[in-house]
Amino acid sequence: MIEIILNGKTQQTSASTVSELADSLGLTNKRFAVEINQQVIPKAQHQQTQLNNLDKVEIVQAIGGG
Amino acid sequence: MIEIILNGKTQQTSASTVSELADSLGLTNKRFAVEINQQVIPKAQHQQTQLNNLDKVEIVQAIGGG
Amino acid sequence: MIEIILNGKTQQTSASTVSELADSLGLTNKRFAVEINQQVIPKAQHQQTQLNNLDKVEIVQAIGGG
Amino acid sequence: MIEIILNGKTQQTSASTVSELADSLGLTNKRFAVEINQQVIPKAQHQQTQLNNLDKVEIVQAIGGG
Amino acid sequence: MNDTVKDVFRIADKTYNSRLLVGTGKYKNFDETKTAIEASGAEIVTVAIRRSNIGQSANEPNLLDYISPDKYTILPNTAGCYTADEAVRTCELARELLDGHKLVKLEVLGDQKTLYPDMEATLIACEQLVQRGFDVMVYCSDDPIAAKKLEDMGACAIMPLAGLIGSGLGICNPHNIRLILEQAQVPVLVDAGVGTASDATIAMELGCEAVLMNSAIAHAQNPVLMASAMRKAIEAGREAFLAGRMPKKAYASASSPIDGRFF
Amino acid sequence: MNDTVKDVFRIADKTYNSRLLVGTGKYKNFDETKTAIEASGAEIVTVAIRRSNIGQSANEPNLLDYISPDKYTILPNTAGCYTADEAVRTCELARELLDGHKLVKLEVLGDQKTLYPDMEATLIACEQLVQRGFDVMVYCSDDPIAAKKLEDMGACAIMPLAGLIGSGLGICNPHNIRLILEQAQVPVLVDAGVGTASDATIAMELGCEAVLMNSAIAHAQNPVLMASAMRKAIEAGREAFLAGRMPKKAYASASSPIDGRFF
Amino acid sequence: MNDTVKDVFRIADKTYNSRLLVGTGKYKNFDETKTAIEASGAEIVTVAIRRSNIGQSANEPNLLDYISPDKYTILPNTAGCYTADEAVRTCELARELLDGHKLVKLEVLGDQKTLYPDMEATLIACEQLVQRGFDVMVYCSDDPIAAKKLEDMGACAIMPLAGLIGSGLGICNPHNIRLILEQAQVPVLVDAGVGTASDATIAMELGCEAVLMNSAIAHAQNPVLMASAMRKAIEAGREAFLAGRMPKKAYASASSPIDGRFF
Amino acid sequence: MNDTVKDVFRIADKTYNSRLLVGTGKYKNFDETKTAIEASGAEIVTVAIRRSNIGQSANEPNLLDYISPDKYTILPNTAGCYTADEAVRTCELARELLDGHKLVKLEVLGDQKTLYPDMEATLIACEQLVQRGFDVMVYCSDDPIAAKKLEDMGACAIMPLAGLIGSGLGICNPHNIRLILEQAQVPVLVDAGVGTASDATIAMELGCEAVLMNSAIAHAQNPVLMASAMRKAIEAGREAFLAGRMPKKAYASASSPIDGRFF
Repeated sequence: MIEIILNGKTQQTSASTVSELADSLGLTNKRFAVEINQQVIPKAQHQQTQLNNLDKVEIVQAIGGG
Repeated sequence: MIEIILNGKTQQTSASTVSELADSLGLTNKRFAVEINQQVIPKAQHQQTQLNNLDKVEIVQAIGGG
Repeated sequence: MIEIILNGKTQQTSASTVSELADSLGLTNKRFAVEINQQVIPKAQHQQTQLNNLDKVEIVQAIGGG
Repeated sequence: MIEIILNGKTQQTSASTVSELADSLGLTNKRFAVEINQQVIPKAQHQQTQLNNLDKVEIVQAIGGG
Repeated sequence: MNDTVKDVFRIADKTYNSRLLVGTGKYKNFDETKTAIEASGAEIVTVAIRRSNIGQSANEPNLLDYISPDKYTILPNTAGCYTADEAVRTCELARELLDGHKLVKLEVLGDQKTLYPDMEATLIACEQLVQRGFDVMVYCSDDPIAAKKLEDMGACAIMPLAGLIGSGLGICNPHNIRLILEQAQVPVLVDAGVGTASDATIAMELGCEAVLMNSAIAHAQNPVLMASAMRKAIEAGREAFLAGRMPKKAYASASSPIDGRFF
Repeated sequence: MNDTVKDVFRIADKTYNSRLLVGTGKYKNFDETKTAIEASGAEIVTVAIRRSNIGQSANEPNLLDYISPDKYTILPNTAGCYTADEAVRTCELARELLDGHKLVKLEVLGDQKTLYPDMEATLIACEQLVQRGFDVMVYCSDDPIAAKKLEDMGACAIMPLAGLIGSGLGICNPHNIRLILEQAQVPVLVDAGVGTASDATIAMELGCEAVLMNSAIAHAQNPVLMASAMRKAIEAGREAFLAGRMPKKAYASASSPIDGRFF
Repeated sequence: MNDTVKDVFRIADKTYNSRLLVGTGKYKNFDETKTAIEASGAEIVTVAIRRSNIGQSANEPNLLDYISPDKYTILPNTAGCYTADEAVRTCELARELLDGHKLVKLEVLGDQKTLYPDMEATLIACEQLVQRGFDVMVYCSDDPIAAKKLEDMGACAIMPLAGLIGSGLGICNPHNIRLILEQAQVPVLVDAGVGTASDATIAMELGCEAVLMNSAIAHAQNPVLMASAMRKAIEAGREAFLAGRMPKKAYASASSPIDGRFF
Repeated sequence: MNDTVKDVFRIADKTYNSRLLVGTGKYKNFDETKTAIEASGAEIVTVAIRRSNIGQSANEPNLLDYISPDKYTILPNTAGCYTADEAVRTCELARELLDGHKLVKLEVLGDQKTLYPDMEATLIACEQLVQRGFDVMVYCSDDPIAAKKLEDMGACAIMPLAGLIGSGLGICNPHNIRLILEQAQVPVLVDAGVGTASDATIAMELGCEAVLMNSAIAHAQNPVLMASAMRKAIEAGREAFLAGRMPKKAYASASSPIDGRFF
């Protein structure tokens, strides 16, 4: 278990990669984008990208806006 | 005593001329104009103009307006 | 031959009725309306309506306008 | 004699100071300001400020403008 | 639009899908007239009544061969009339010309420089025409009191000018048009003054039932394309009126939510 | 219209038939969003980028399920960003989200009350985004000098505000829009401030290539009908621009000839 | 200004220095009326004619004790009249009240909601009043044809509304005011609709001889200060009209020379 | 007016009675310049800085002989500067020329056709000038965000353009001027674009502290009379602003009471 700041909220996770985190959040096959510590993580690297303690993770999507 | 319609209101008066009517209303030396039955009565004729029963008398003055 | 004022111009004509006048002007079967001395003459009466000397005849049609 | 660029035009002058230059131009007691090589030269220093060969001298005044 | 399927325009007991009425003047030729009017989608087309060109060429083409009364509602107008009598005579001739068709556009003009309506004479002519059985659409000033009088005497449409005929100035006084609209029980059309598509849209957004125009189309550099523009502009304005615009605000209002920002 | 068959709108090397770009904010729900956007005929649709609602309901519907990137060109915007850095980060995430799609709408705001662009920051962000390979459409003030700088640094579209975002005030300063149009070599779109159909028509008549709006549709009482109105309004304005309007005149010009009067 | 020393305003053969005419309605009390009118510099002051308040308090103050006919030209108006007859009767009473003074302001109203003039009745009343020897200043619509008729029948001043009485909307249709001005041989004044100082200035810049107002002063938060503002606004507008404004330009024109730059 | 006795205009710790600032360009000669400026009542007069006409005629008259720094506050401007550096150099020379006088009008222009400010460069120059101890009045766009930045860096007056310099178009975007006014803690003046008296009155009614103009006076047909008009227009607008205008209404409101009618 590590502690990450996910979308602004501190929380524990057993996921060790971005893919595992996404899966644990029910985002499998959804359209989203991930940033860790202000660096975009391309989809192709989600599997191999390790999560580290205290990482700031942002998971975003498109919403209505003008 | 006769009955006249003065400024739209029926009333009794003992005045027999326009001048007497004006005096009775406290209008002596005031600036006003008189119409009887839709005919203007010039000031010069106030003294000699007789009031008749059921005359429609209008006494008007200048007021604020735009 | 009589003299009529046709659309503002004095001229001679051998036509004795409105129909004959229209025919002589090549207006047969065209869409037009006729007024004599400021009275409209309905189509149905063209044949029987006599022309008189000095009649003011107006023959009008629809043109472009707004 | 040195050569200076005065208000954009190259010219010879025998003046060795700003004051002498101003005098030679008939500007004595006039209201003007002087810049040499993009540095403003305060009035108080006009007498002691030496002119050097190829100095870019600007002499300016107020004119009509909005 | 499903929403507008039933949004028909009714004048003198007849219904129309188009809310654009057009004139037939100022075109290069009848072909251009016809093509532009087709592009405009107009169903009511106004024409002037003038002396036939007698003797010159009896076989010259006639406007109504191009704009057929079978296809269009022809709206004869009294353009050029400066007295009530002239206007009434013109309408009588028009009715005869069009086989008893009784819909007319009344205009009684005040002077040649402005072509502004002579409302005093217009009121007289309107009253006579109604008595004679005409359905009278009245070109008038934007005077709400005169508009009410026209309606009260039986005009079937009130048609205030947006601006001077042929000026292209657009709606010079929307306040007055609005006053007329608020009180009217018969259709209010803007007639005259439209110069470009947005002018027509604005007239419809104010709540006018329709717009009548001529120069804006005929005097555009490309009349046929402008006719198409006007057709859409009228529809756009009508739909915007029916849709109900957003309120105006002095300050901003974000289109995107503030919540969920990650930065 | 034959005349307009080839009148396509080109942005960043792609062509579009519609010149109406729409936002996706402020609708009641995604169904209304979808229906209104279909009625608008828009091909380019702007969206905001925000944190996913994690944990709440993983199965809640997603905007892009309703407005599919397969059907529409999705234009992610940087709404809500108040610094150049935030805007650049947002664009990077958007590009990732949309599988490398590089068209973005840049907006860097100055304050919350006006949502007026911070042009100093906008210039900085635009330069960075161009360098990073984005096609940048820029929401900007109507300052013609800043517009030129944006174009010079490689913006693919200049999008001055007509009025404050969500204000519905229409084109507050047509003079400046005209100055920007005269000099621009890239498309100029009016973005923000449109309140009703005629506002959009006017923007197009000025010569804008297209218009981007959100509140005017979403906050109308009937958004779907207003979407249709806007579609027509944009087309009307474009056609009127291409057709070339009649000149304005101070006096009248008769639509009917004077010759041939019989009265 | 030397230039304006002789720029007097002439109405019915009397000359005035002030081109601001004011009403006396809507003030808190007669003291405020008097102070505001003094601050306005007006020389012509309009009053309404109404029934005396008989019996209530014979000693209550009278408007003309505050606004003396010895100091001001009193202009009785027919406010509140909805028929020509009422207006004529009111003028006759006013003439008697003011010892034969024959200058009157005619207004015949169309309805209570708009107070827009009934021009048909106004024309009738004007004709009668001229025949009875009155000098008639006529409140009228901005219809240039009606304005010409009023002048032709002998009105001594044409006074089109800028906007509805008491609306403060300013000059709603400057085009029409201009048409009236171009043709008029008698003074044209804007009457009604002015809301603030710039409205009055604009009226004068258009070429009006003077402006009549009431609410704009009386309903300002500080009527006395607004009266002073209006005095200056009228003078500013008149001087600007006489001075001849610069032409408008689409592009810039430097106020400072380009020559002589050292940078 | 008693009410306005204390209504002084304060800029950079000095107070003025006049709220009209004038330029000195475009006049026929120095005599006209002097007479017009006297008629305007201006106390602050702006001048450009240019190379002396060396050698031509050392005795030719100098502007400051006509507009004496002893009588007027001379406001040197940076007209003609297209970079921040040029503007700063010009201000330094101006300060030297005027014996340490540190009040300047900063303008950094974007291009010759529009003379629109380059706001990016203006912000840079303003910051430098404030650091060098100048009191900086800044000619700027009507961008409220940039205006706030200028104020935050220490500008002593914000001077948005009403319209392009020398255009005479009046206040092209009153909404933006209002946004700037609402937030500003330093005086806001309209600078550039005024064409006639009412434009100046409107600027003051919006709440501007003062107005700066040149062409509107110098290019009037009679500059001296227009200068007088502007003086009064500014005072009228200021007083109207302080007096508080009546609210606008969509319908009429009678100035004369309904009670007491005898007809």
